Amino acid sequence: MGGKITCTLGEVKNRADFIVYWGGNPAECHPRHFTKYTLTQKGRFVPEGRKGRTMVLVDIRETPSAKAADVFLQVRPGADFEVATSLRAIIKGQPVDEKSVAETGLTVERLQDLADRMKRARFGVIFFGMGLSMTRGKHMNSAAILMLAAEMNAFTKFVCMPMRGHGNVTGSDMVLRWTTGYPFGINLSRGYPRFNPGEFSTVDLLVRGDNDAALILGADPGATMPQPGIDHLARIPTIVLDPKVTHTSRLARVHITTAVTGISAPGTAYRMDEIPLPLRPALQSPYPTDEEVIRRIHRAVAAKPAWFPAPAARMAIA
Amino acid sequence: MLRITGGKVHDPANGIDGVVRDVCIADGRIVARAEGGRTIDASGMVVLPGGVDIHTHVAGAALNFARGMTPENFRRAVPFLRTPERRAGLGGITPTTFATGYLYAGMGWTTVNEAAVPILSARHTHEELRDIPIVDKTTCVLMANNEIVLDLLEAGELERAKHVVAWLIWAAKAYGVKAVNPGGIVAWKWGRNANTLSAPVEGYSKVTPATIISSLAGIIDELRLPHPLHIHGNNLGVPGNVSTTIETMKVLEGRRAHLAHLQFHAYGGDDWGSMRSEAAALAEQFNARKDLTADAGAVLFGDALTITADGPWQHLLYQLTGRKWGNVDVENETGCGIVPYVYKGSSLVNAVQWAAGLELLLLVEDPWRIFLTTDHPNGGCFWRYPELIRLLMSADHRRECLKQLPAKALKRIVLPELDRQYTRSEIAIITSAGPARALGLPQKGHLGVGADADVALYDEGRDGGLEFAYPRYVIKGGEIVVEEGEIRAVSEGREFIVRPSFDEQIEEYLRPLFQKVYTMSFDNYPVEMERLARPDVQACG
Amino acid sequence: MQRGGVRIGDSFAEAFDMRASRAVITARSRSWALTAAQAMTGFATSVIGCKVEAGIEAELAPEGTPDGRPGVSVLMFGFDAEGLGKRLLERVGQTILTCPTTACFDGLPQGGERVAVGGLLRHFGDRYQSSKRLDGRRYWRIPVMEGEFLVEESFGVQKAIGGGNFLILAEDQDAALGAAEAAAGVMRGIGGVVLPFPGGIVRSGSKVGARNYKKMTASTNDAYCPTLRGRTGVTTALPEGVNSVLEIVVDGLDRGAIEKALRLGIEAACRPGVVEITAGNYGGKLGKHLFHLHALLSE
Amino acid sequence: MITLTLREQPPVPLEAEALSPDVMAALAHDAIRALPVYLGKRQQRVDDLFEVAGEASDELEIRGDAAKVKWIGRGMTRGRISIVGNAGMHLGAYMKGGTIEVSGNVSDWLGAEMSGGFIRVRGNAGGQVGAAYRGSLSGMQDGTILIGGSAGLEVGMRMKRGTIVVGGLARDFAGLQMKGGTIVLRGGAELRTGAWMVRGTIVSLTPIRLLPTFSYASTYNPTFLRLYARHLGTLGFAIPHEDREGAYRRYTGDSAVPGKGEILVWKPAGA
Repeated sequence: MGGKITCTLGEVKNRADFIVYWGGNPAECHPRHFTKYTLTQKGRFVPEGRKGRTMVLVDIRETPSAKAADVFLQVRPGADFEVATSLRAIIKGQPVDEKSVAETGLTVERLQDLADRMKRARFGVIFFGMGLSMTRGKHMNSAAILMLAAEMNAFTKFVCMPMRGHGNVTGSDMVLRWTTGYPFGINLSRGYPRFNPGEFSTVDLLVRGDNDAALILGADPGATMPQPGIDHLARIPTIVLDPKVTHTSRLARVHITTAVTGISAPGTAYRMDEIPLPLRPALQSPYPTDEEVIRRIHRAVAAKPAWFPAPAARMAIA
Repeated sequence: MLRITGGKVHDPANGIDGVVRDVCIADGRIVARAEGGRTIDASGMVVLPGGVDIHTHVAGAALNFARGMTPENFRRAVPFLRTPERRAGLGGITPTTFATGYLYAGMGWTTVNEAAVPILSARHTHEELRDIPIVDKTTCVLMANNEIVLDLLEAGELERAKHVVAWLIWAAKAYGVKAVNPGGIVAWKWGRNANTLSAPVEGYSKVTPATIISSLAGIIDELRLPHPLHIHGNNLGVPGNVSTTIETMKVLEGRRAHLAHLQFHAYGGDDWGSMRSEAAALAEQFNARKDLTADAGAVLFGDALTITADGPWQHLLYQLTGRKWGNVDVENETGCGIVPYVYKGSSLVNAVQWAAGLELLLLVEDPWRIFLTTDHPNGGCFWRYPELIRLLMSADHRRECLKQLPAKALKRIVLPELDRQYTRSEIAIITSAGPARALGLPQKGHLGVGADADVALYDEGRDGGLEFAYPRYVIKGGEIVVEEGEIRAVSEGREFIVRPSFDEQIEEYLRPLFQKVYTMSFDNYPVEMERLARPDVQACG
Repeated sequence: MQRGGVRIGDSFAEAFDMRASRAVITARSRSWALTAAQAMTGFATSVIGCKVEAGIEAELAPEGTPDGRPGVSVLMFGFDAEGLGKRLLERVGQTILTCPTTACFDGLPQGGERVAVGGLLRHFGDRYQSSKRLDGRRYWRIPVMEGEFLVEESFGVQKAIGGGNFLILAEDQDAALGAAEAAAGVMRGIGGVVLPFPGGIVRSGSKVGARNYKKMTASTNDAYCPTLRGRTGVTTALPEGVNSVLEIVVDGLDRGAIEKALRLGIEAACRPGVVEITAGNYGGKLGKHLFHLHALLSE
Repeated sequence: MITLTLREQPPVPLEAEALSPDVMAALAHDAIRALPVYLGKRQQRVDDLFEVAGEASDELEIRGDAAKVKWIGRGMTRGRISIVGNAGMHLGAYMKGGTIEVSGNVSDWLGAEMSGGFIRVRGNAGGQVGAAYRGSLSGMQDGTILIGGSAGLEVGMRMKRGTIVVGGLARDFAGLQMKGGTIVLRGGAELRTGAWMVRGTIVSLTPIRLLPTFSYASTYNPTFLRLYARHLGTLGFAIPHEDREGAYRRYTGDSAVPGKGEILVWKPAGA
């Protein structure tokens, strides 16, 4: 029923003898992943390095990462959920329908072979990328991988880890969790945090046009958002904080140039495995940091007549 | 300047037991007398030193992982609406940081010990602690599965191990050391466990859980940390584990140690069907060991969330509940498992657990050595402590609750025969004076001159035993933070840390090792002092 | 009192408190529903020897059944809910579960007490069974070779009355049987009652205990046996000219239904060749419910 | 009867859990007008946005385009709400009893985690009909949801009991992680129907694509379906069930769980 079985990257480096990349192209998107953590690294319990590890790539096309892989499974676009779900059945010795497996571009034999290899592993890991979470099925595709990894622990040690996009996505996720209890898709309009992806998540909010202002920090939705969302951003007062002019700044009312965090501004960045790294600025910047700007905006807002929710704003707990 | 007058003062550390006298406060501390300033008329109230929680999980990577896993708990949680004093937040099973401060203070607790910090993510833990207002904090770092330390023990290099441990404590900016399932997590990283104290740990030939426990306890004593080794023993939660617990106590012979959440280590029987409470036998052994302290880790019926560095136990629990399961293994150091759980009065196993916690609290004779905890959020939430206090203070209330248990359970426990009722002063000991002493915080847990002015005022005999649920006033560091039961002012808490002495050269030993086994650069590993909110370095020895 | 030239004895039928359940049996065809119902109500003439009394109450048109198939409603009578539950379980298990295309539903959803039927029969499904809940009622689907057997989780039980009766005293066997058949015919059409005996007719009326065999709890009703007229020790209850007697026994869900059945039955039985119609009783000492024939007929 | 007429569609979502018979049944006209609703973060009065007529009644009628009005009938236990027009998210969420009728379309989370009552939508519904909220162990516990038109993603996600009928096409993941109850898809569904289902029944009257983890069992007309046919027939939804019309192909799964759920796909005679 959900959950997540994972570890820090050092565990992969030191122990993993079986590595699956699913719906990602690390060779191009996370080039240092192979060398630093997973494949070629000599690990404490994998002294031979690359020779001591088996790599499997599951993807819809033969990317450069395929060359690095010992096994490449090419899945038809949009069939990841079917494949992962079939694997969940196969590792438990449950039946799957040959014909519909064939529709995924793979065969029961190949899946059985993968399942056997996974069970033979001492320490297995699955990295799954945007290719999964951004295609049809979205969070359920990720959920399928998470379940598969969790259930593999009935046979051997297995973990999994999402390959997040660029920027400090994990960082915002972490801070929101300890301050509001929820990782994203949060609404504070009733005076306390509420969570509902699909209702409160940014893209859905903008596409439905549910908000009447926007403050954009460390992101460029103007480049990635569906058109209706972009149109809405242009319609409402939008403020962008960014070191450079982005697609979003072009349609925003206000763009504030800020120092580049990590280069000319200090802070903390979280790795994909939720380990915090201190950022030590190497350069001076003429621009204020994001934090300074936000603090100043906050001070200005605080000077205005304050808004506080009435106790009645608390929804009865159902 | 503040004067609390007319209240019945319970200050067991100074031998004051319900005497009406003034408590005077100046500059955040208790003073002999205070001229001018505000006076609180405390007549009809009892006055206790602020509560000290010696074992809780309120911040850090694991807890934050759990938060992300359980939105359903937050939906059912009590919301904290934004007010001029308070920030928005959510209570519930794993409260958000701000809510955590409000809930502890709102109950009269003013110091908490976050009991499980991986060094690798200590920076994160401190970030969260900074956002827990009002209460002061200490932390324990996880060490009993640290492979660098274990390798040194394997090689018999105890002296170097000592310096490494000291360096690690300082690197994490921690206060104490916690040993969780010694050797078991190392084994779990291969999907196994460490069930026998005398058997070598998976991947080692000499090191056993026993050697880990005794060596670490020895090192902590040599480093003269204010708080002894904080131990979560092997075989937590498993029927028949009492033998492991008693063996652990033998291994600790001659050393100080604190045994965490003893209830989870007090079971007899061979399986879930035959499980029974062995609290009586355990308490008898424990009573004879003046060098040990323990906290109850009591269980309350209802929702909980098991979150522990004990990975294998969590996998078992996941298989038993078939619900959610989270697990994070931390390179070279530890791991952590998370499984939401509901304790049901109708369940034989849960009933035995519920009774075992109370039995320990009632059968351990010296209140200065057993403390009130639920191993929050494992056995129940910290904000339910008042329910626990009521159970300890009223044998009649316990009998009422016993009626709800399955008849079968009554044969597996001794609780029905126990008539002991805690006095208010004894409550003050197990919730404040005792844990403060065990943590080695001389400025906490009492109202003597020079102590931190952390004081809780409760209406005497308020609604049916729940008198400790709603303090009328809570004073933290001399500031009135709760007044008429409402959070009125929100102060920042301090963080107590220690700097045990170590040979600086140890870094030269660690640096190359680090590049080999870690994925973080050596220089990024230690937490910078400026990461901490109001750090307060305590002396060792 | 006279009816159609037949004397109505100034007597009363003595009946007893019982508990009843109603099973609605449906099947692919009317004939399979009937076959199942007949099997279920077989060997259920008297609680004394069969532990239960049962009969077919009515045939139901498709629109009158829960699943829209032809059906039959069956009434079963026992002394208490527990016993009745056991009998239901046995009979549904042995005669409905086994019978092609049938399904079995509770016909007394309002019944005060409830007894588990599908709730226990489901174990035949060996964990392959599954349940469905609709409109607050729960049904079990038990996989069988032919397909699926659908049976309701529990059946309602209500208070009922057993042992309503009357006796047809006739000149000869032909007249007695003709009158009894006519009576049973009309009574079968009445809702809320069943005639548990073969064809609805009893020829072996009984008395409590026995004169000569101490062990017998019931024995032949000598006072009404024409062949024993004049035998020493027998005080016959039969008027002159009566040479054959048949009894109609009726169990029903309530007093009203039994009264109606007795009235219509007696009226139908008043035919040439019938000398008198009277009723069997134990002097009112055993049963709670007395049906005075004169009162019945004068309504 | 109480009638609320929305003057104009609000610029941002309006949260209005006070729009429920449980809240209004005992209130006088002025009290109803003064009930709090939330326009974004601003607390407002019902009469700031609605024309209000009537008082103290179990019958509530809402008129106008309420597509951005959320939480109508939240946790209601009694009475009747009729919405002439559209309704926003969470309509009838946590509902325990009573009736909701909608003439237009509704948004996501219709009847989410409801435990009783009856909801009928003439138009289309959004996603997560009768579903569990994120993280919850189970969705609707009982009750009935009838949708005349189409439905969005994750219809009946983690539902435990009760009945959902979708007249038109349902999108992906209908019956996701279903634990019990019955979903009838008259217009079929897109992909991954019954994914990870543990128990329960999904009936599709049009052919659907099945996951590899469902296996064919047999073809028949289950007797229990006749009960549903009769029940839903009276509510205007016909379900075929006679041998002469055709029969259902029964698939069991999801073997990934492994689960003992069933998907019944109608196969007309001669097809």
